[in-house]
Amino acid sequence: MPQLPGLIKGLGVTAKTAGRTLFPKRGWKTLIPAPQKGAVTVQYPHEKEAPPERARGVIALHEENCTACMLCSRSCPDWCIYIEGHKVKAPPRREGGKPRTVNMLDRFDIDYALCMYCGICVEVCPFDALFWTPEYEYSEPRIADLLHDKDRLGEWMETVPDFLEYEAGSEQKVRKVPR
Amino acid sequence: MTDETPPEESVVADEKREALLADLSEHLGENLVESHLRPHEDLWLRVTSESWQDSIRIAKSAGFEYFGFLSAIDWEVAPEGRYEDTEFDAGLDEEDDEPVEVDSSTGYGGGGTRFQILTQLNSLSQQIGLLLKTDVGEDMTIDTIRDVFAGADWHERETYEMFGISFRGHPTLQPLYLPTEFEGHPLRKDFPLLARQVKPWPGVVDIEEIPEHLEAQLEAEVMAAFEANGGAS
Amino acid sequence: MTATSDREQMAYISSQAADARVNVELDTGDMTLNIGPQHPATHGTLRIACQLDGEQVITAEPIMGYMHRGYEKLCEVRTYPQCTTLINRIDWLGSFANEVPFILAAERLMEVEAPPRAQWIRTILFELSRVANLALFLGDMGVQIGALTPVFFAFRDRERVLNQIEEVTGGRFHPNFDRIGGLKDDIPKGWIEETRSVMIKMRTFCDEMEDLLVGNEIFQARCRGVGVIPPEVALGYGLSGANLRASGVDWDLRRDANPGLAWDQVDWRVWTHPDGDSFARYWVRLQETREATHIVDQLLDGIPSGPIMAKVPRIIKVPAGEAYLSTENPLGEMGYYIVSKGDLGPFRVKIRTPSFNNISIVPWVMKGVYVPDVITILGSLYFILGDIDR
Amino acid sequence: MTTLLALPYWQETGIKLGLALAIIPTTSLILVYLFLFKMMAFMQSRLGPNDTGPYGTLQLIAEAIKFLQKEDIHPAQADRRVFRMAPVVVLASTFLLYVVLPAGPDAIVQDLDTGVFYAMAVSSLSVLGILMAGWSSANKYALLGGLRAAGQLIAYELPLILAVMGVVVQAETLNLQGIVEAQATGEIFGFGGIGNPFILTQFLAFLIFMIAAQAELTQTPFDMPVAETELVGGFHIEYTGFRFLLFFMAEFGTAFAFAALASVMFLGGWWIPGFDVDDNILNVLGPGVMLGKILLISFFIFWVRFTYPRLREDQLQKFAWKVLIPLALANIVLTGIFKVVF
Repeated sequence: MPQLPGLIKGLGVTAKTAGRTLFPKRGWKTLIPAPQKGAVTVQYPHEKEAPPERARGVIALHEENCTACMLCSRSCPDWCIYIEGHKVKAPPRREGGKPRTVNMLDRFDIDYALCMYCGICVEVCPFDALFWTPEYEYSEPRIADLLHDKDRLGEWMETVPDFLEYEAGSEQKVRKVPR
Repeated sequence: MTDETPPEESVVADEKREALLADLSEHLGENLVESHLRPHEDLWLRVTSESWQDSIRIAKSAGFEYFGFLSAIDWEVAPEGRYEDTEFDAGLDEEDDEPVEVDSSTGYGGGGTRFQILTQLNSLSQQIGLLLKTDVGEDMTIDTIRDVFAGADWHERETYEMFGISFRGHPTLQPLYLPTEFEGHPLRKDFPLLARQVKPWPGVVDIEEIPEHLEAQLEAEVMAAFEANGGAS
Repeated sequence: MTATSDREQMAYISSQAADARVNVELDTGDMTLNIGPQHPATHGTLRIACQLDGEQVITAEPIMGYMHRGYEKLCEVRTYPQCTTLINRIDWLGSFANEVPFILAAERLMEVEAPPRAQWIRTILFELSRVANLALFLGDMGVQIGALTPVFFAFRDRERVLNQIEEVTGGRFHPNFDRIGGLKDDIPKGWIEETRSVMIKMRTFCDEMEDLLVGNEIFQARCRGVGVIPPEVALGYGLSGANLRASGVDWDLRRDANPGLAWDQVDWRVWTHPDGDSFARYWVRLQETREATHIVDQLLDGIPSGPIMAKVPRIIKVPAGEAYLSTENPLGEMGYYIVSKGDLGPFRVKIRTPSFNNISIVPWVMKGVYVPDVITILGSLYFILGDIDR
Repeated sequence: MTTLLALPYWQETGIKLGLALAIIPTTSLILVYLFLFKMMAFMQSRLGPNDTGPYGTLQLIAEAIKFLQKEDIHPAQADRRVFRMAPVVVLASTFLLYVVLPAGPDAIVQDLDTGVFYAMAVSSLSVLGILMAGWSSANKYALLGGLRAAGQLIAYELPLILAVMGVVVQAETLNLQGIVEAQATGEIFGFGGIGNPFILTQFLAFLIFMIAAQAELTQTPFDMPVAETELVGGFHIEYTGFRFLLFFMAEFGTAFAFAALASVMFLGGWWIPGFDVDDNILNVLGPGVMLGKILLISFFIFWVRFTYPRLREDQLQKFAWKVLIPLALANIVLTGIFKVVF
């Protein structure tokens, strides 16, 4: 078979794509144009693409688990986590025990203007206090508002998705999100 | 002359690189100062700075005709570390409380000067890489190898602006990245990293302790609440 | 006199002679044209100062540094895990591939080895970044020489690959997923099947590009014989990746210096092209993209089970020593020379990026070409600004 | 020919002038929306503008308002007077082109006897405007773009005219209405059922005309004068706001006009093949028929534009002088021979 000239082939590719975009439906509906369905773009403010569960959108803080151990702040490459705390006395765990000294979190700020979304803080946290959530809509007109305090970070907690199950052959344990 | 680290444990000897080392030391002769071999990984050769260009030429004629990169190393220890808290910086952790001794040696192949030039060449036929080093003396000048490997042109310019090492015979030794009015050589260890200097390390903050005079009082309050609750926290 | 400068001189003399002929008749002055730093063809902030005679380039000198971020310096004040997140941003299109050589070099110094499952997943993600990166090139090359549509196809289909990467790593461009001793996490359920279907789509994309561009006579007229780089020049300038292979040098670090990833477990071939022109570079990259999808397919079939993390201390201190390790990244050979002094962070990191070497040939290859060819050559050399400037 | 409405001369002229003034924005709007926005989007798996108005139809109006709001900037070194005049000259060329385009037996602004000649002459005026824009912008990219445009438009004017010559020889008239008539009444080897659209007998001329028109319109694959990825917009790099809008409108207005010329000369213009319709009805239906044919031809123009890469300037010149012009000349000779023999 003689080769079609590349110029014609090229026209064919674009025409085919246009056809697929305009008439994505199959079967008897073939001739109904439905570009909304055929196009790959997502009409952002009207419809939203759901990011995958593991997407690093914003960091949520589970305050009860935080012991203000400073590990996240110290391992942050951008120095964008600010923690302040003080020690308080807490009741003993069981009857007859002595009162314990625990750390109380006063301030836990993440400056998202500086954050580079590496996730090291979430990883080093030994007490499961930090989680990624795929939420991404928190832009601010003023850069200073990107500094999220611990209440704001706590609000993200309800958007944290469950950890995904693993593919066969994995030896990892599926972690649980504290609710 | 050659200080070859014998393969530790029962590693299979790296015959390919050993043969290469023998071959090259014969070719380089007096030029070769020291060598180091990590079996199955890499081979380092340190040559005299006077013979830098010649040694590269010899290496090229020995089959190393694929240029990798050229750069320099500043062996001085940075005065400010990582600009973090010193204890944490020194690598303290729970297991060992001893701060790690900062090593002041000058890496594989040794060296007597603060700055060293480092270049990497590859041999396609032998499928092997070679790292060549040389010391940079007080005059901070070394021969260019641009005539041997045209690709070294930009690498030398980069090294020139980042470390302040001049290359004798390089026709266009101008800054590559930095603006012309920039002062200083950023990759030298004593060049301060402003981004880290203008801001205190947030990790240095300590948890506020309970004031001693309040401790007993707080403890009593907590216990009272605890008992009032019927022992449930 | 070496072959390089010989050829260089010949090219220069011939271009000068051509100029002289024109100049005698018309006595035209030269014009300096700054292509960039804000120019669509430099996709980033590269500036090429061209000395023009009419539309013919007499000299072209790339001027860069507009995006220099000093990563080598920044690495010196960071710990090893913190470096990983930084070097993600060097070649932002081949994100995961950036991390691998650094981690492997650190692993070499620590003398740990990641378990096989981690190595396989690393290889898969590496090849996926290659597909994502090269797919964009395949489309972008079209837009460089005036075809509007291919780049949209590229963005459309690259998105599918990026989604796959994001589903595992959580980051589309900056995965930060590789760890010394293994990986951060395992792959989620159902991912293998999805990736397979994406790979089929990517092969269709390659076919489309073949019909839309490679076979197109105009594309061939624009690319064939433009920016020819002979193999010995390519080696002298340290060109790597598809640029080197398009000059007929059969050299691929995946095959020739495999640092332990799973490439030797699958059946694939290295593509070369004898011509060394812009068309050859495009063609080699197209074949490589297709080959990468086949590699991924084969790897997906045989992921071994087991842990994904070797035993490493929680706080990573790399023993003193030096190591240079490079891998065949989408753009070419990317290597890290790490000098460690037994600290938490590296003492010195030299980042050998492919684009830096690839672009350093620009002054040589652009003598005597026309202004439109400048764009063709730049496009076909394929650089990422972050990869040049670091 | 009978006139539909018997109007005094000044009223008729007024209506025609008003229509002609309105037609450039309208036509460019149609082309931009249909092809640049929608067809291109579908060819690239996108949706295109779809928020402004139903299916995004009002997008271009929004864009036009955006351009009108923008500041009118002159480069400091620019030759101000020439810089300001350039877009007007380009638009004027487009505007003048519409004068002779027939949309019906009487729906024509001015039925010139030398219509084809006039159209070709007027269309090459635009190169003057482009040169002016390129020169006066005091920008090297604009200068290169302007010079490329000049070289290219001159090179392609020739095959364009030579291709048209074939049609003129066959129709035996330079009048555009006459060419339509000739197609309506013509017959191919004795078969007159569908008349003789010249695309059938003059297919080579049609191809050459379309290729040359593509170059004349600076559409891909011949868009080096604008060449976004090399010259960043070429001759109109320094234009903003309203003046850029003029260039933009002229570009698509001219595309429409050339599609109209092609449909008049090769597809029979306002005439409906195979139907013998009364002139008065044709005066009403004609514009619609014409629009259909124009859209068909513009579809091809833009299809090619969205698919192909662009040639290099020297390749383009070679193509014009070494391929197109000899072919066009051969076409004239062949047409002449056939004209004499049959």
